[in-house]
Amino acid sequence: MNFIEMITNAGGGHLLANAPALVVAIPLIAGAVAVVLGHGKLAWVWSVLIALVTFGFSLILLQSVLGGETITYAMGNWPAPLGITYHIDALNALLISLVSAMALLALLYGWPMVEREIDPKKHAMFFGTFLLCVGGLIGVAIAGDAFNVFVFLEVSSISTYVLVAMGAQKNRQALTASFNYLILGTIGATFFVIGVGLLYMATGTLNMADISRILADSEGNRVVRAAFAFIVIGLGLKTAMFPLHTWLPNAYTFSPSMIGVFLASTATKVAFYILIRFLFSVFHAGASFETAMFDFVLAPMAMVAMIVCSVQASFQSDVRRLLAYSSVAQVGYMLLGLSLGTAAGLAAGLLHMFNHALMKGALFMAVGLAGLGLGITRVNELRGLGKTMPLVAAGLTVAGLSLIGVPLTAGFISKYYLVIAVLERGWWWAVVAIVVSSVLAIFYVGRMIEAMYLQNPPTPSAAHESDPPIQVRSPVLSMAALYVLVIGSVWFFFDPSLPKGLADTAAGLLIGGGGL
Amino acid sequence: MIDIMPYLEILRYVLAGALLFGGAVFMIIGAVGMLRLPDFYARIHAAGITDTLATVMLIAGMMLHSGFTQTTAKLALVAIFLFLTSPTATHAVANAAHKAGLKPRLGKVQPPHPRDKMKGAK
Amino acid sequence: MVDFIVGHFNYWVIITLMMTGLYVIISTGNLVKKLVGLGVFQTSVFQLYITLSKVAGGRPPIFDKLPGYGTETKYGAAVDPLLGVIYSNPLPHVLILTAIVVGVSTLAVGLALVVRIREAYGSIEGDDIDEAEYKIEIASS
Amino acid sequence: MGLDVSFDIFIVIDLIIMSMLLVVGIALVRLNNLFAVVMLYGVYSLLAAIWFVSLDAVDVAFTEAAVGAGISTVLMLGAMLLTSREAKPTPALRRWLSLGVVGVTGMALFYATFDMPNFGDANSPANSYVGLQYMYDTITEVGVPNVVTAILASYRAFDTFGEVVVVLTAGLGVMLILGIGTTRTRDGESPQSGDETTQSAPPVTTVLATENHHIVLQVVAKILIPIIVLYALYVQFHGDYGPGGGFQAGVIFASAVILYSLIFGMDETRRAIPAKVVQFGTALGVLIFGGLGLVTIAMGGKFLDYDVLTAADPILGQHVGILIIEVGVLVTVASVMLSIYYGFAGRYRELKDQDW
Repeated sequence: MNFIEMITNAGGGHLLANAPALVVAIPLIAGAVAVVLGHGKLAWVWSVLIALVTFGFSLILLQSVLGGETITYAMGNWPAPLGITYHIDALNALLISLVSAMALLALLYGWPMVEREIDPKKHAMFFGTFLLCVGGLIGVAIAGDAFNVFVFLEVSSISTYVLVAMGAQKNRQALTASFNYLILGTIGATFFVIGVGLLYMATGTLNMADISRILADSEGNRVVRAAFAFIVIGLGLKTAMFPLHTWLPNAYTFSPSMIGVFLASTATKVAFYILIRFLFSVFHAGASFETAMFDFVLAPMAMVAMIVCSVQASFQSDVRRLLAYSSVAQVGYMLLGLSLGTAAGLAAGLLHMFNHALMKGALFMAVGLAGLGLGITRVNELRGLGKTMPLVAAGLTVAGLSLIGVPLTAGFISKYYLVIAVLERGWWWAVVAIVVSSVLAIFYVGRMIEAMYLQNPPTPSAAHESDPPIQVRSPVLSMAALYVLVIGSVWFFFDPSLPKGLADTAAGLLIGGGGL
Repeated sequence: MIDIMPYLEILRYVLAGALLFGGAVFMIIGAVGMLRLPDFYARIHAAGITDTLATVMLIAGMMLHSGFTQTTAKLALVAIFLFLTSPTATHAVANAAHKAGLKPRLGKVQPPHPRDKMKGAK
Repeated sequence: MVDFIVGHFNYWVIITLMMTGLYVIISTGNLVKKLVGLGVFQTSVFQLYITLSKVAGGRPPIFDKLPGYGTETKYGAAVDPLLGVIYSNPLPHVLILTAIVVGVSTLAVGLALVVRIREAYGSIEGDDIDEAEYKIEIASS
Repeated sequence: MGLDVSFDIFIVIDLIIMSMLLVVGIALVRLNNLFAVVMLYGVYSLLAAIWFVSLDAVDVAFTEAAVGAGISTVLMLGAMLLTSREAKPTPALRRWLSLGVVGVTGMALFYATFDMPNFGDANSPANSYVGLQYMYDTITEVGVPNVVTAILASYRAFDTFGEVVVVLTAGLGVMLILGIGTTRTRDGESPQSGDETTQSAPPVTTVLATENHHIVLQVVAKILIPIIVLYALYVQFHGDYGPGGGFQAGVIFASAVILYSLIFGMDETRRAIPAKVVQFGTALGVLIFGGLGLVTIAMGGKFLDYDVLTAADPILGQHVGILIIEVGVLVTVASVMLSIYYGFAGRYRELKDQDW
């Protein structure tokens, strides 16, 4: 084969046909390249470039599944049960785009933070690890093979532990946070492996579509039920499902700012996605065992999470920890949608997942910028931010309102659909839980807004005389990234057709016939 | 002339069995020694039996058992490797103990271990 | 009945071992011992996969001699066409090879964290660390 | 289905090893001396490896022995030397709580065992569907006698790619968390004896090397290290035909270097293999592996589709592909193991005699 032919091959539709593999392989390979590059800023530019390319490929995938089609890609050209396949449909195309877009935004946002928080000698390896994390998350989202999910779950998890630990330069608690995350995350992954092993024992295959087909034919036996329980608990740990969420608050609070943004908007979402994929596509949600699990375990836990963690958020003094507890509460909303077991509920849960990624990303970005400019970490230190950093405060406010679910923000849309789905099922008590949780959200977001706009900025004390308190630098790129998300949080109120359409298509596929 | 080969073959298996059995016996003796001997330096001798004599006997037995095959060649290599490493490892362990100031037990009266002494103080 | 017990004994032992590992992880406050427990837990899961792959009277899934490829013949059970041997199932072996590597990677990162935690706090007992942080929290507020 | 006699003996062996594993596992729970716990973990891994051999999983046994009983134990010992020796006993309340959690989990699994296939059942779904298909297809499609290698490096090569990336991540993680190539003493540690030595304490390995006690070790090591490297290469290139492959070879290669460093000192080792080279190597393996994937795409195939590598003979293409990715695995694994070792060794203060 001559060189010119190779180029033409590579340049044409062939490249697009290989997009599913490339969207994962490119960040992973580029992560290794970033390590070789060595130079910090260069590695950052390289990472941005790669994130852009990855985002491009994910848009290609999104484009090709908009109409409800599915793509199957066989790795190494080995057919399904023998080889590893990738499976892309409306459900995960949305998620892949979300992850790659958030990676891009986090990178654009993150340079000033990284410059300040990470030792310059470690920048190249830091960005390398970040790219590996992105590749791992996309790999989980796209995989059609149960064991491959585990491998990429570990790629993303191990890199996440490392990235969280990098906050140690700021605060040594990052180390213990990372260690606890490592222990619980590994227990979760191991439970997942046990579940996959039991599934393999019962079906003899690892391909998710194949498992689904075999399980549909046979009556579920005890092995399959145990597999179900282990997979739910394992992925529940990664999703921060209510009693299993203890790793999350510290991990989000003490990680470097850029990582906090990225994790808050992607990591639990990917785990949530793979949970949905297993619950609805691999197992069949109709089985009585599963329905019982949904009604009596998942739904109550979701509601407890919504209320308890909102209360906990209200009492936090650290802004990022407040947001982290709120994240666990928001996972509760998503799980509530899932546990309804109806297409409407699932769609609402997915929509909320999307919207929550936008607003939580924006909130963490705004807090990070406030921290960069004024060294703010606590809620009471936010006072007067409306005057000292008006743009950041405005972004924080809009995203916060979206978190509450105020009309004119995207958060309203998903909560609205969730309430409708819950009422369809006749669970009026779940509506009560949603309302209570939203009121609590008003309280904890209100604390921040009140501090920012109704209190006066602190007068520069003698100790901080040397710092420039008012003329804080707000890096342009970081602000731009923040406002992309803030505008997104408003935009998807007026035009929710893209995420809503995809969520509906995905829910239809999942409820309809497995969707694999 | 008597065909000697079948007898040799039988003898080979008998010898192999004897060697394997002997190796196993020495292994057990070594293990008992590890448990029963009074102090570290004495125990090293017991460990030395399992490391060298027992292992070599076992390998020799296995070589005889497998006959003239690739396995025998591999076993021979393993034997050479063990011949080099086992004594060295024992030496390193004894040396480390010596450097750490561990004294052999000489008389009948054993001075209390520092750790036990501390326990008594509490 | 005997068949059932002999056929399931391995599973029960493996489950016990798994739970031993899990117990060590949850119960101990010592970070190194936690990681040891994690190792035991994971190793037992590997055993679950491997016990699954055993076929009675089987051999390791490595062909002694490679038959000429390109022939169209399909063979009965997992039997080497030249030797007529049963082989054990290779797929779980492959999965566990991957899982072992993933396990040691996690362990390395975990131990690195332990070393840093010890440097930062002077202890590797979870309780001591929590106490130290609690004191700081009280002092700052 | 009756079991044949050899299987009966096999079951006896199985029972013995299983009981030994149980004893070690329970001892692990009860002991609080970390040194004993770590050594027992090594024993546990080694027993597991032996058990894997008896269950025909020779590749797994090889890896478990090299990783579980080798690298993991060494890493744990290293971390333990840097931290402390004794674990605090668990408070009773936590013990009962943990027992509850473990009990529930165990019951769930125990409940599942009643529908599990018998041990050794050839007709269980696991052993009769995809796993069996590999045995049929490997001969004609990949042409490698070791079916495990064929699956690992070809059918499920993408898993292996993920695995290599995990290894790279771990290497990066240790380098980011502990640093690489720096020797530093612990700060904030009150030196109990010899205040002058702690200021500029060389790594422990250097201290060992300067003592003439080690002349025996040095002579033997000089003979052994080349043999170990040779053996690593054998394991690497014989992986198609017998147990072995890039991962095991990488670990063995790294252990040769670690042995060298233990006996001749860290500084010597850094001179021979500088930290920069190790760092580059960690990435290089992934680049080789991933690069091959990109090449196969450029040549008109799918990611890691080795058939396209040689137009005429797909089997030859498979061989070439497996060879290349195994080299990638070797490079990354060996480098990462070394980088982890450098990371830990760089943290050692001088070991005092009372530390032993």
